[in-house]
Amino acid sequence: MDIRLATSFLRRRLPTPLVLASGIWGTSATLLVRAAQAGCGAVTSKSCGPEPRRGHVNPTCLDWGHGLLNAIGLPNPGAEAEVAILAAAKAALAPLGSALIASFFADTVANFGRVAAVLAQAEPDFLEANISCPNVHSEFGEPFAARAESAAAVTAAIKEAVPHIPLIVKLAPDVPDIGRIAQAVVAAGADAICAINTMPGLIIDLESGQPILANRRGGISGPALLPISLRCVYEIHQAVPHVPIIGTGGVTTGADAVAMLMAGATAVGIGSAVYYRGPEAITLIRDELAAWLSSHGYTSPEAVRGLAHREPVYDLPPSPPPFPAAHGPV
Amino acid sequence: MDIRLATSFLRRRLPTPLVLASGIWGTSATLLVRAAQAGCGAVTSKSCGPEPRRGHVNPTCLDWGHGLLNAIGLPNPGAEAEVAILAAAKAALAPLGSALIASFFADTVANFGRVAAVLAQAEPDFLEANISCPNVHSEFGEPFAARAESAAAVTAAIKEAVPHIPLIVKLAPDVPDIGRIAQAVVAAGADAICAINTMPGLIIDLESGQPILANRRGGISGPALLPISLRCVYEIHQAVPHVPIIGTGGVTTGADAVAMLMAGATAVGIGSAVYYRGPEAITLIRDELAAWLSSHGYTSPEAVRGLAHREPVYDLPPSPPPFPAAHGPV
Amino acid sequence: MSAVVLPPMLPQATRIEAIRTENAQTKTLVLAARWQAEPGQFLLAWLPRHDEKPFSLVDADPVTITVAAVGPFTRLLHRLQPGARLWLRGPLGRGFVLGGQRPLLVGGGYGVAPLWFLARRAVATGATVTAVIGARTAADLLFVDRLAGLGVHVMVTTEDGSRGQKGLVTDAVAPLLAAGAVDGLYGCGPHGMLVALARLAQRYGIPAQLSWEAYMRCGLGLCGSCEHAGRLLCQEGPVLSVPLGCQC
Amino acid sequence: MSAVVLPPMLPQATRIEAIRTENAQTKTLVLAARWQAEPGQFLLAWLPRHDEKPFSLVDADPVTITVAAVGPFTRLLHRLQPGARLWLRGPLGRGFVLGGQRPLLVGGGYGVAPLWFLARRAVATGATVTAVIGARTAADLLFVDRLAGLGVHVMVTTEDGSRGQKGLVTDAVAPLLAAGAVDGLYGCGPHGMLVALARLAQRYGIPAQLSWEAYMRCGLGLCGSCEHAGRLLCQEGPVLSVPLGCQC
Ligand SMILES: Cc1cc2nc3c(=O)[nH]c(=O)nc-3n(C[C@H](O)[C@H](O)[C@H](O)COP(=O)(O)OP(=O)(O)OC[C@H]3O[C@@H](n4cnc5c(N)ncnc54)[C@H](O)[C@@H]3O)c2cc1C
Ligand SMILES: Cc1cc2nc3c(=O)[nH]c(=O)nc-3n(C[C@H](O)[C@H](O)[C@H](O)COP(=O)(O)OP(=O)(O)OC[C@H]3O[C@@H](n4cnc5c(N)ncnc54)[C@H](O)[C@@H]3O)c2cc1C
Ligand SMILES: Cc1cc2nc3c(=O)[nH]c(=O)nc-3n(C[C@H](O)[C@H](O)[C@H](O)COP(=O)(O)O)c2cc1C
Ligand SMILES: Cc1cc2nc3c(=O)[nH]c(=O)nc-3n(C[C@H](O)[C@H](O)[C@H](O)COP(=O)(O)O)c2cc1C
Ligand code: FES
Ligand code: FES
Repeated sequence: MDIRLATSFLRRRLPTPLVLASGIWGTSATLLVRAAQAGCGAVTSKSCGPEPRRGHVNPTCLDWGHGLLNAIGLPNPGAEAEVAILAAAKAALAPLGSALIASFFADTVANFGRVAAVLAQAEPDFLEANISCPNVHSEFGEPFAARAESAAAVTAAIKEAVPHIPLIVKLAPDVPDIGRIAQAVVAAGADAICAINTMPGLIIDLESGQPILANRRGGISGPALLPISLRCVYEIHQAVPHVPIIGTGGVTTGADAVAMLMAGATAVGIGSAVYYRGPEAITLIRDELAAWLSSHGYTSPEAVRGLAHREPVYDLPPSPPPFPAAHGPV
Repeated sequence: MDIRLATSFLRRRLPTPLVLASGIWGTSATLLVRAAQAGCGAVTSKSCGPEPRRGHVNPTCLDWGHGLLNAIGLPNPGAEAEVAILAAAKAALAPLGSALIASFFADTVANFGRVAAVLAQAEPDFLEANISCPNVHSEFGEPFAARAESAAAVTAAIKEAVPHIPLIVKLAPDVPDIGRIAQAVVAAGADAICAINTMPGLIIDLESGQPILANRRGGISGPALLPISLRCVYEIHQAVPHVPIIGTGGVTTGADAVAMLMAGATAVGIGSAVYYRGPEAITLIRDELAAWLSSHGYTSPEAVRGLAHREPVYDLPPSPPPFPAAHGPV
Repeated sequence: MSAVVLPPMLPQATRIEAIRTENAQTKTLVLAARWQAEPGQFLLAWLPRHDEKPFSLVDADPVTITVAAVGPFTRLLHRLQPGARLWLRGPLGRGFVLGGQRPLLVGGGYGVAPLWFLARRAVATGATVTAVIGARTAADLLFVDRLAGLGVHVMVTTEDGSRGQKGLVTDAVAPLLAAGAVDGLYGCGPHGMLVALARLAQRYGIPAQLSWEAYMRCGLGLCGSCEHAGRLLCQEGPVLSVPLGCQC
Repeated sequence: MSAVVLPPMLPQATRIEAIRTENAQTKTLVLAARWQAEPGQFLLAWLPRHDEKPFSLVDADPVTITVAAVGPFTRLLHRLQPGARLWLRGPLGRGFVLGGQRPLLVGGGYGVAPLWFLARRAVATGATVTAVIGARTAADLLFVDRLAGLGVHVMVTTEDGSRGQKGLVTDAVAPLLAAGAVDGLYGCGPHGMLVALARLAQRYGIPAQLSWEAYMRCGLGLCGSCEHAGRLLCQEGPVLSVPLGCQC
């Protein structure tokens, strides 16, 4: 069966639904282009902020067996310098047809707007507001993604500063109701959602009794994150059915990408997979996705999108489970 | 080296720091006693509610490769009937010296107090308020553990109804600031914290395109949860340093238990491990914990508790990382 | 930091290859899956968004189950045609462990299903196999002729006497045990029958292995729903030894 | 649903077994760990709550590193005594791949460390090994005598002429390449030296493998911090081939 992986995201054509996740490779035009050549229909730059940042001392990233834990600390050259990187990437990506997503963060609501305005000079295809990095907590207090109110305030400020570039807002998993937060940012003007950022965690070295990351806590990514990201995407799709979602978190195989589409994602983020399977991961996942779709008689990613929300019904409902015996089992 | 695993928890002596987690085996006196005989210093009964509940239709529990996902749906015989199970367990546990923790939930703040008062008839050593089960969401709205205010309200109602039995409040990981919630429940009268309940997740079957659990979403437990539970325990210990914590989540080996103690836990919950390593898991973990402590020159679990919070200092601070190059690397 | 993880055990989609009608309320489904398993082990069969239920293995290669239509899920299974999809988890639990040379197999209702699997294994080892098969009426009997065809000495009891001895399986089992005609008892069927068999086995000091049923939820040995006498049937059963603990 | 997971790669605590002072600012640490690794691969050394930094393997069995004290972390390493603990992740990255029979090894500063490892491998294969070792002064030279003792033809350059030829390593390398005396170039040292070597190798059409440095963060090929010419040194390096892509 002949597969078209091309996907329409906010009316922009992406050669494939795969998106290089922010913070993975996205520190230079060279690496952004490499990801596009490997099979990403869109590539996201490393989040940049208002001022240059050094990031955290090492260790900043660990493999704990079922996933990764990182606290890189958002090192970046600052928005002004970032513009050159983005402009170079935009030009180099044009012949490949892949879209450029410019990711950024800030310390205040107003600064989100200012940084967006600076990055807009490079004319990225999309802006992505990282309001969810768990690793700059102590510095900025609770991430803006933690509450619907703060998430909406940031969104509104960015849309006011840069109304003409579609805005993706990236949400965090460590909230009790991500659907409500998605509704709030959409109401405030977000054009799309990226879900999810990493889940805060901690790993301790027994011999020293110390947290291993210099930042102590970090964000969990990789395989352990997949059921969390699937659940978040599923709930966001229920909450804002018509808003496109970049489903990111733990996607390591083509099968994982299929699950993410079924949960309701329009595009699928790729991050830690390039550690687990090497730089070839992007191409492998693209080919596995195409192979799965064709072997199951689907001609495009759209064909499976949101499938998990269309449930079969039976004329015979299942029996309710029995009440537990009052005095425990025999 | 000779090890004493005996641990003091809220002035109650526990033969070991291992605690059978609620919902694991705790449906009968027989199984609670079996867990104590295997090596649990305290055993927690299955959460019970105001009325008998059937729980969810199957599938209710899955192994997805890096952890489990469950939505059993809190089946229970109801508080009135539960009293008989608890009373039988209390009597049978006495000769073993293991403590009985009675877990319960309710649909309203007032009912938490009522259920506590009913269970108090069985005179359990501790009450554990499960305000964090992610699998009854649709029915009760957001879990009470989602907000500091609701968590505190439940705690206060229980303490008012049953002032004389020490209260453990069990928190959820899907919140942006678990430390603040811990402070709120302690301020409202909680004597100890159990952290954590499962992390909400979703697993989809690709062949049907459907969520596998009948309840669709479920709670992640097992190995994938460990860094999340360690981080939560670490943050709670920072927020309420003098409050004992039962550290629960992903503990599968003695080494995992050591890490949990170092993060600040006084006792360590055991749940999914009895699937991963079979019913012998409790005894294996107890022996591995004792062996690790003695091979490292420690004579008791207390000796390592909170170690991760006592950090070495160096007279030469590390160099700050460099600023990223303005135009990306060479 | 955790070391111990098993391979994922999610339901695997398979197809129905063949269907045989055993009697008015019972069908046997042959599935397009090949496992290694022991008689007495079971699987969980799932229909997406409906229910997931346990069934004893009648064969592992190809995976085969015999299903009595007693409610919604089993009725849906009876509606499925060859080629239809069914999702499986398994093999689960602990099965029968053959010991001795003169096993007695005692089955009631669809409880005969795992015994038919066990009989084939026993005959293959050259054992002298006796089976007592019970049901309400002749029409409800299962596997009687196939067991006989295997060379098993089959005795039948029906409650209405429409075939074989009139009465319950225990009426036929007691004399066999008394006569010392067998050296091990392997039973599967309704709860009451198993309780009676356990009593008989202990009275005559014959080692027994009985396959029990309970409502299963997690299927992983966690939730306690399937407890029987302190054992978790989904993980440590469904076959338990009498007296408990001994593996005859 | 994800299939692919590597074994955990957390820092492993080990102890310093022996320490040798190489020169005023350089010490070699022999550690109580035994790995399988290639010359050119590196490890990450961690001191809890301080920092974690990369060092080339001088030997894998036992794990050995040579450390120049240039700042806080390396100064702390210099203070450690035998028996002290150090935490390691590794071996990481891709090392040198020996090809040809007349390798030329070119090292500057502590860049000689991985070449001393490579030289032992090359000599063991019976290759005719030439080495050009450079430093600022005679006092800064490393491994010269040990390389000679191995039977390697060693040429020395110092910037102040205090030993060997006065000048830079490239002054000694160019004539060797021009004369076609070697069939492969293997270099490690300061950035400027590597750039010059790459130019020479391409001019004389000799395949080269150069070990580059960059500030490393994740060490897992994710963050982009260690990028050199589009390659991630922590995962695809630190050794890269000239021309890029060719594995000579
Ligand atoms: C370990 C194990 C092995 C099993 N092996 C088999 C097997 O090989 N073949 C088979 O047909 N069934 C077997 N069962 C029973 C089977 O799982 C149930 O019959 C099935 O779950 C019924 O589901 P349902 O939705 O069709 O009926 P439900 O609505 O769940 O039950 C319908 C009615 O039948 C009653 N009922 C439930 N189970 C049984 C039963 N086993 N016998 C009689 N009445 C019952 C219920 O109490 C209810 O009143 C096994 C059960 C266990 C625990
Ligand atoms: C792949 C790789 C392999 C390496 N192998 C070795 C090795 O085998 N032996 C070894 O001693 N070092 C090696 N290094 C360099 C080593 O990692 C650094 O010297 C070390 O990180 C310095 O840490 P610090 O805190 O002591 O000094 P920092 O405070 O980090 O640096 C102190 C000063 O020295 C400068 N500096 C940093 N690195 C170097 C350097 N390599 N040479 C000169 N000046 C430097 C810094 O710019 C700063 O000005 C290697 C680096 C990489 C990337
Ligand atoms: C090393 C590393 C650095 C990251 N940096 C960023 C970042 O700068 N901005 C951001 O929004 N997300 C960042 N993330 C989160 C990823 O974009 C992604 O949301 C997360 O890793 C989950 O996807 P994965 O499991 O496929 O890696 C980073 C993740 C990793 C592992
Ligand atoms: C099958 C199952 C049932 C559970 N039931 C309950 C429950 O009734 N009440 C409760 O507070 N927690 C319940 N939990 C959560 C556990 O008590 C524990 O917090 C969680 O599983 C994390 O620990 P683990 O990784 O060691 O399993 C249940 C967990 C599982 C796997
Ligand atoms: S069904 Fe849950 S323990 Fe057996
Ligand atoms: S250090 Fe992060 S990619 Fe190499």
